[in-house]
Parts: sequence; C-alpha cells; structure tokens
Amino acid sequence: MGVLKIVEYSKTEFLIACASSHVRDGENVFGGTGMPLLAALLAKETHAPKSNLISEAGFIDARPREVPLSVADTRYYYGCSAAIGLIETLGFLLQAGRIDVGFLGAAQIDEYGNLNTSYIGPYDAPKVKLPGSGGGNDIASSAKRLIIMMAHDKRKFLKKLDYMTSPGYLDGPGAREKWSLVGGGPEVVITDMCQMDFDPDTKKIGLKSVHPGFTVQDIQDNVMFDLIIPDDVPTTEEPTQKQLDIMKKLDPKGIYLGKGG
Amino acid sequence: MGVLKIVEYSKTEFLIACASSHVRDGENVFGGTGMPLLAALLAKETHAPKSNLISEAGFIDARPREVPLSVADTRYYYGCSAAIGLIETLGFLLQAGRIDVGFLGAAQIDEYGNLNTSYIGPYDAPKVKLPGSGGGNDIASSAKRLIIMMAHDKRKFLKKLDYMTSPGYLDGPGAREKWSLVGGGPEVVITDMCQMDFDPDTKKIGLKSVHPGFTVQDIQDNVMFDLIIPDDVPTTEEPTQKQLDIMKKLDPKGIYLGKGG
Amino acid sequence: MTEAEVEDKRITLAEAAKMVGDGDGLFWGGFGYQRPPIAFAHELVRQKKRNLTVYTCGSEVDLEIMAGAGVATRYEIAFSAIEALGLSYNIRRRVSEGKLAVEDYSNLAMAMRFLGGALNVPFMPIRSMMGTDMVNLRRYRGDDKLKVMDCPFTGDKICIVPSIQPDFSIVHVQRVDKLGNAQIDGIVGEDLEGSRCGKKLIVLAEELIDTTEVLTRPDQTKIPAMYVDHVVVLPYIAHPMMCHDYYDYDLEHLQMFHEMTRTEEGWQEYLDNYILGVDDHHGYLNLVGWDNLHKLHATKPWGY
Amino acid sequence: MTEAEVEDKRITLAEAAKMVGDGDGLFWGGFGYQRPPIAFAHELVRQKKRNLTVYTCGSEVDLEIMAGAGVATRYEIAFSAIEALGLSYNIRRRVSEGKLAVEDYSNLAMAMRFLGGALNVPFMPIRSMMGTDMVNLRRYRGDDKLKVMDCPFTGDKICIVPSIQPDFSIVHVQRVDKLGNAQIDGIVGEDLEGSRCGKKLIVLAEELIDTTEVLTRPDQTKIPAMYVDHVVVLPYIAHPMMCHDYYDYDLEHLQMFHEMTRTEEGWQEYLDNYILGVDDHHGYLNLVGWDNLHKLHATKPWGY
Repeated sequence: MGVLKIVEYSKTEFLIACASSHVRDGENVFGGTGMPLLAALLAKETHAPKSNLISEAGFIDARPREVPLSVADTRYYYGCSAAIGLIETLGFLLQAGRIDVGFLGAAQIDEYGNLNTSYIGPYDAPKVKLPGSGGGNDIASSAKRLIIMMAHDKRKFLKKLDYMTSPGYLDGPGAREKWSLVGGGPEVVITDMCQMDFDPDTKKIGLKSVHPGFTVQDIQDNVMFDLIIPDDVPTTEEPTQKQLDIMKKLDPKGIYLGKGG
Repeated sequence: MGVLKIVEYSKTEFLIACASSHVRDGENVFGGTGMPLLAALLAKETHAPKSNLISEAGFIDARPREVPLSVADTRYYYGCSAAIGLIETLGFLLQAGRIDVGFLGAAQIDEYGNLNTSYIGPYDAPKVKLPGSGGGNDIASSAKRLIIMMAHDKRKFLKKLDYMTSPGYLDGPGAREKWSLVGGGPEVVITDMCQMDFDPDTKKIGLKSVHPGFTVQDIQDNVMFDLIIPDDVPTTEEPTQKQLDIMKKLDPKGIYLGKGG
Repeated sequence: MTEAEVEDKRITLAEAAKMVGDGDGLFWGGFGYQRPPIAFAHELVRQKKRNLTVYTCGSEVDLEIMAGAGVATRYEIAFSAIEALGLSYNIRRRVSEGKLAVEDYSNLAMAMRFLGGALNVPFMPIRSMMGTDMVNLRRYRGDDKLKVMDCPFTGDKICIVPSIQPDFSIVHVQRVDKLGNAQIDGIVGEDLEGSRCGKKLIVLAEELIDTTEVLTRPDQTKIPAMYVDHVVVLPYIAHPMMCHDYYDYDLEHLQMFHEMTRTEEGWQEYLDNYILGVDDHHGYLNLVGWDNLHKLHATKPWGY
Repeated sequence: MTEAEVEDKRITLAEAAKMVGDGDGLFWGGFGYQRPPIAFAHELVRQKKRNLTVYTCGSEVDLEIMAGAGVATRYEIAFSAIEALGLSYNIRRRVSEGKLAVEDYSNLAMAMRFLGGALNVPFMPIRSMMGTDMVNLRRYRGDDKLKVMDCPFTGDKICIVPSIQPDFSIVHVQRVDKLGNAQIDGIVGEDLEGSRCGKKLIVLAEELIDTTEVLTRPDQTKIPAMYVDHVVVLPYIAHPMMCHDYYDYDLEHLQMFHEMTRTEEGWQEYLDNYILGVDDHHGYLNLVGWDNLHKLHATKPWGY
C-alpha cells in the first residue's frame, strides 16, 4: 500500500488498526493468532483498556508479553487471570453468549457473510483441504458480533461457496433465528481494499468504506455478487503514528507484521 | 445382639463386618458415610487392600485417618489421590460403569430390591419427607453391584413402596435392560436379622443367610411379601477379633460404632 | 494498566442479599458439609425474602434454615438431611405443612442440569432415574421435570433433564481477588458448573487475595472474574459447616442446631437467637464466640 | 500399605504403541502447539500401523505425520493447519488423493463428543454448526455424523452430536506417578474429557513424580490413576511443539518441518530422516541435538 500522508504504514498494519477500531471498551474478545490477535492487543493498549482477550484454548483475560503463534501457546499464560480449557471458552463462555466479538478469516465469503474455511472444489473430491472450522463455526454461531478479515480477491467473494463452514446470515433474514443461533452474526468484513457491512433488513453485504488508494470500481470489480453501494462511501481511517508504534512494540520481531510490509 | 461365642461384638459391628465381606480386592467402591464407609475401610484394611474408596463429592482413592461425617468432609482429602467434583465421580466414573460396588440404605424396600429414600405416605401429602435420592438413584442405576443395608422391620419390607427412589430390578427380569441402566442391580441386602439376595431368573428377593440368634421364622414374620426360602439356610459368619480391633481403630470415638452397641 | 485499577466488585453481605428479589431462583453452592454459603442464607432470612426457589444437589444446614424461615418455598434438589447426623426436620415439617414443594432429582441429574445451564443448551442426557418414581411423579414442573427418549443414534433409553439458568448463583470459595477471580481448595462439588449457570453470580470468599497472586498461577483460578458480578469477603461463611484449608465444622453447634430443629419451638428459638437476634454475620460470629471459632482452625496438611 | 507398593503402570513407548491395533480409534490429546503426543505418533509410524481413526479438536504436526505416513486414514477433527505457520500440506495431499477421509466438526462439537463419551451418554447437545454444510454434508459417518432436533423443552433447534468412546485415549501431561495420577500445568484443552472417554488410556509424561507428591495435593491431580492403563515417561514428547513449564516450541525445526511437507518428496525426506531413520524417541532427540533441546527449556515464571 506504501506511503500515504505523513504516516508510513504497511498493508498489514493498516488492516490491524482498522480491525482494532471495531473492538469496544469492556468487551470480551476472542483473539486467536495473527492479525486478529494484534488487533485485539492494539485495542486494549489504546481505546479499549478494559477489553478482555480470550483464547479458545483456555486462556482468559490474557496479556501476552510476546505474540503467541498458537491459541494454545504458553505465551498466553503468564499474566492472564485463568487458564482452563475448551469446554470453558467455547461452551461456558462463547455458547452461553458471553463473548462480544470474534474474529474470523476465510478463503471464501458469500453475500450473506457465510464463510468457507474447509474445502476448495467439490466436497466429494476436494482440490484443496483447508484448515476446517476449528472454533470458527462456534464463534460465528455464538459471538455477539463477528469481524471478518479477508484478502480481497474475486475468487473469494462468491455468489455460492464451495462449502459453508461458518454461518453469516445463512440464506437471509430470519435464518439465524430459525436455527436458534446464539450470536448476532457478522458486523464487518475488512479486506485489503475496503470495509463492508450488512444491511439490517436484507442481511446482504454492502460497502462501508474504501481504503485509501482504492475506488468503488476496484471493489465492484473484485466481488462475484451484487454489492450494495451507498451513495456516499467514506474513506477508511488511516492508522495513527501511536497505533503504529504500539503495534511495533507488540510484535518487535515482525512475526505477524512482517519485516516492513 | 449381645455376646455370642468368645468374640464380643455389637449389632453395628456385626453388620459392618458382614457388609465388608462383599467388597472384593481391587474394586472401586462408593463409600459415603456411616456403616458403609466403615465397611469399605475395614475391607481395605483386611481382605481388599487394593480396593479404591471413592466419595461421590469428589474424593478418589481415599484413606481418611478419621471417619468423615459427610461425603464432602475434608477428612477424605489428605492422602487421597484426586479431589475433584460430582461430574467426575457420578458422571465420568459411576455412569461410565467404572464403579464396582455401591452401598445404599433405605426406609423401604420391595421384593425386587427397589428402594424408597424419599417419602413416607402419599406423594401428594407426604407424612415424612426423607432425605431423597442424593446420589442413591445414580448409584443404584449404574454401579455394577449394589449392597443394601437396612433395619429389619415389617414396615420396611413391603409389597409396594410409597415411592420408588432407586431401582433394584424394577418390575422383574429384563426391566433394567429395557431402561438401558448401566449397572447390574442389587446383590445383597444386609439387615439386622439376615442377608438376602436375588434369584438370577425371577430377580426376586430370597433369604441368603440368617444372623446368629435369629430364625427363618423371625425373618418371614418381618417381611410383607413372599420371601424365597432355600431348603438350607446358612448362618451368617460372625466378625473376627481382628475385624473388631480394626473397626475400633478406624472409629476410636465411636462416631458410627456407638459407645459400645 | 492493570485490572486492579479498573474494578472492585466487593460489596457487603447485606448489599448482596438485597439484590435477590422475592420469587427469584438461586443456584446454591457447597456440597454436604463443605463450603455451604450459610452466612448468605442467614442474611436472606434477616431481609425476609419470600418465595425463593433453590437449586442444589444437597446443601444441608442452609436448606434447613431457608425452609424453616419461610424464605424458600420451592426446592429442586437431590438430598435433604444432615448426613451422619440425620434427617432435616425443618424441611420435613414444611413439606408436611404444604409450605415447601420439593421437586426431586438425583445428584447427577442436578449436576447435569447446572452443566447444561452453564453450556447454555436446553437439556442434558443422563442414564439415571429411569424406571422409578423420579420419572413418574412430578410436582410443579409437571412435563418439564424431565423426559425419557430413545437415543436417535443408539436406540438406548435416555433421560433428558432440563438445564437451569437461575437468577443468581451463590457460591462460597476460599479465596478471591477484588475482580472476582476465585480459587477453590479441595473438592469442587458441583460449584464449577453452578457458578457458571446463573444469570448473576455472587462469590462469597473467606479471604481476599491480590490480583498479582491470580496472574502468577492462572491455572489455579476455578472461577474467572468475567462470570462474577459481586464479591463478598467475610470469615467463617460456612459456620457451623466446614471450609477446606480454613476451618473444620463446629460439631457441637451443628448438633445443637440439629437437636433444636426437632421441634418447631426449638427451631424458632435458634432462628430468634442466632439469625434474627443479630444484626449481621459479625454479630453471629460474636455470639458463637471467637475462641470457639479459633478452635476450628484448619491444620496443615490435613486441611481441617 | 501404600499404593506405591502395589502397581507400576510404566511401560516403554514401543510397548505402548504395540497395543494399538490396525483399524483402532484414538482420542488424540494436546491442543494447538501445546502438549501434542508427537513421540507417540512417531512410534506408530515406526511400527507401521494402518487404518487408524484419530479423534481430536486440532492437533497439528502429529496429524500431519500420521496422515503423511499412511498410519491414519480417517480423521474426525475440527482443524488441520500449523496455525500461524500455515496449511497442513500432508493432510491436504492425502485428502486430494482420496487416502484420508476427514469428517468435519467444530472444536466445541469435538470437545462435547469427548465429554459425552466420558459421561457414557450417547450424545451431547450443542448450538453450533446448524444451518451450514457442517450439518448438510457428511462422509463415512453418514446419518450418524450428527442430528438436528427440536428441543422437547424449549422448541429451540438444537444439534446433537454422537459421543465418542474410542479404543484408546493418548494424552500427554507434564507429570505422573507410576500409578498414573497425572498433573497438567497451564491449559487443559480438551484433555480432561478426552482422557476419560477412551476404553484404554495411555498417559505420556515428561516427568515421573512420587505418589507421596500426589497424595499431598490431590486437588492438583487432573487425571486420576483409576482411568489410566499405561504410563510412558519420556522427555520432549511434544518436540517440536511445546510443553508448558517444561519447554518452548522449536521454531526452527517446526518451520523446517512445515517447509519440507510442502512437497511429497520433502515430506518423505523428513520421514526417512527423523522418524524411520531413528530407532526410537531417544534416537530422534539425539538427531535433533541436546544442545538445541536445552535451549528450549522453559523459564520461570513464563512457562516457556
């Protein structure tokens, strides 16, 4: 993405800062690893100091001094207030509706925010076996709000998924309620081109903001379904120098930030 | 019961020694409190050193130095090999079929070994509210073998219970299987007059042995149903001096043994 | 920034009890003689709560107190007695008088109902109770007491019991920080599931610990702060029962209690003296006497 | 009489793996980078086991090894990747080749299936997976993958997943006594339920402790001996992954492993060198090098 204004940042840093902005103070957040983890940590260090970072492996209220590579990484342990297990985090916390925000990535997404993290190609003869659900389906089913982070690519924004691993709004209004799902569904999709959100009535995906350097046309050209485009599309806010500094402090080795983007 | 032969013992001591004889070496035993607890401890100190005493409150492999008054008594803790909780003992152990022997007492028993520990009188207007199931129904449902200890009284050995709290053989052969119960059902009933067991075919209760000082007629006179009486009824074995000494060592204050029977 | 700066959930026992409304449902922690929140039962009595429903496997003295004082009118429990000491006379009387309705379950059934509530699923399967009057006879829950179904995978008969998510969970632990991170020594009984099933959780603890102590050994946290709404720190919460590593039961007081409850008059006398006759928990402890209480101190390594 | 005199469940890794028969089902412990029983996977490969079914939420390197070497042909899992490092290439290839069938569940679904197995009930209810292809598409389990039903109490849709009671549970812990009483530091993942659901349980531990240590603090026992059939004590069981309080992951080795598995040739080279090319776990550790291993030692208070 390169240099914009006076603040210099990488694409990864931009996306992390953007994702971070969706965490509110006091919220219980499922962090995981990678960019979502840095986003959650960044939020805690800036506008959401009382947010509570939870790893599905069993760590509650975590404050890792180094970035973990795994949700079960011992780096999550010291300084957290409870270390238990999966039934605790995914059952007693998540399924019981106590998690405010979950982060998910995916290989494919459709216009209702449903996600594929399982298979590319037909189920009976898959071309690529992807990681699968992990806790993804659980999080998408039961977190109050879901933040989705994806690479923006035409082959990933599809009318029909190869496999639906995790529920967005399924086939539209009322579908989550029909299946008695606990959580509220996806709130925002953050890509390297834009942010998208969901129409409250139709539950269909629409453009929310465009990242600096991209046009509405760029985004339309890179989705395979009809995207709701509002009359006035704002530009996504850029990270502040303070956010960039904190990110570098959180990941000095560039494990997730990379060596300079 | 008084003095018999050269060994002097109380009724309580006799019953504990008798119950103890039904614990086999290496077995996993639900002890509880009172006489069953002393019976299990006595067995462990004599013929069943590898038996494993479990309290439903969560203590596994317990060796209390003083007799506990409650299944949750801390006296069960030190020297046991695990202290967990109810889901562990009643779920993971008992319901999974890992408990060999359970002990239960009751206010009423019927000819199939079904037990009432809940109500005397009609359910809708009970005369006496008894303790209820506690873990009793769970133990009767899922322990491989059940040892029942009861005061012998006509009003307790009934054709029909006021309330069936815990399953014996329910209404007879095949009934436990019909309800998919995990455990094998009652093996023996120990009263202050005799031991009873169950016919393998009809699942009905019969006389197994008569305690010293009682006759078959005494027992027939004190049950309200037809009792199977074999041609040859042996006399129940009396406790040995060694057993009596160990019991006194286990309960020096006479908490369960009483002050001298 | 440390959590210690941001929140302090401590309130007084009276403030905690005040939150419970007439008609509320309460998960009630402790098991047998271990860690029953008796001080909370006393305070509910002093505040004259009415028509509570209490869910537990088998608390003992506290259930006697709440039934005897007319605070609770519905129990969903597995057990009511003082174990080795004998029957629960107050409960027995209130049931005979028609003033207390007991919906009977087994211990495992209740523990699974709390587990189901904590997991936020509507029911849990168990293999107990089938074939008996525990299934056949029901009180106020009627059809919603439980169901017996054929397992769709195996064809086995299986009993399903409805999960519980009561208004409050009341749990007594050894140690807590002011955020609510709680540590339990010894057995946990059904308190892990029970603490997580309530809509609100009040933790009563013998001792306050600093949050740094929690953060150093987070795998010793049995109840994380995020479940906890309020914290009450007080000594001898379980008296005359026991608290592992802290104090033994007061057998003399317990026997006196049990003996007095044999008659309504005796119970009313106990109620007047030890519960209504004092202003608060410290008044109760003063009445019991600190020299008596100190004699109950736990000894290492026994824990009692 | 102490238990210590009566039984010693310790056997060698080779003896333990020998008990697993071709076609058996295994609960597989560890979660993510934490406490995976990788030494056991190596030994299964060396003993040329075939047609195993492995049940786990998401072990990573061990699943790659067992799929790659053709030891396992069925996985009932929620996740296959090396998390931050990326995709599981071996599993990806074996699935495309039709040599590995993966029956997909979510993490909670698998954890609940282990809980159901431990409880010996035939199913467990969960609120995930509904409305998606996790419900609609099934492999070899067909109708027995799961069912969606209407809750008979609430009318809510609820998913019920079948419990698992596999032939073996394979669990890696920090410490064990020779009877099998096991202690786990840090998170437990799904290992408490998993260790209790198998018909037989093999515990692999980094360190042997005396039974007196267990009896002094029985509330630290995470897996009581009565579940345990066999104990294997060995260092660095999880290498190149981590074991809380004992050692960190070996990132260099892990990256090399991941890089080599990108191609079938690379994987075969790793397999030949590090698994088939050594006699046993000590041969593997020698090959990795003790100076490398010592660098991974955990530091207090961090635990890695």
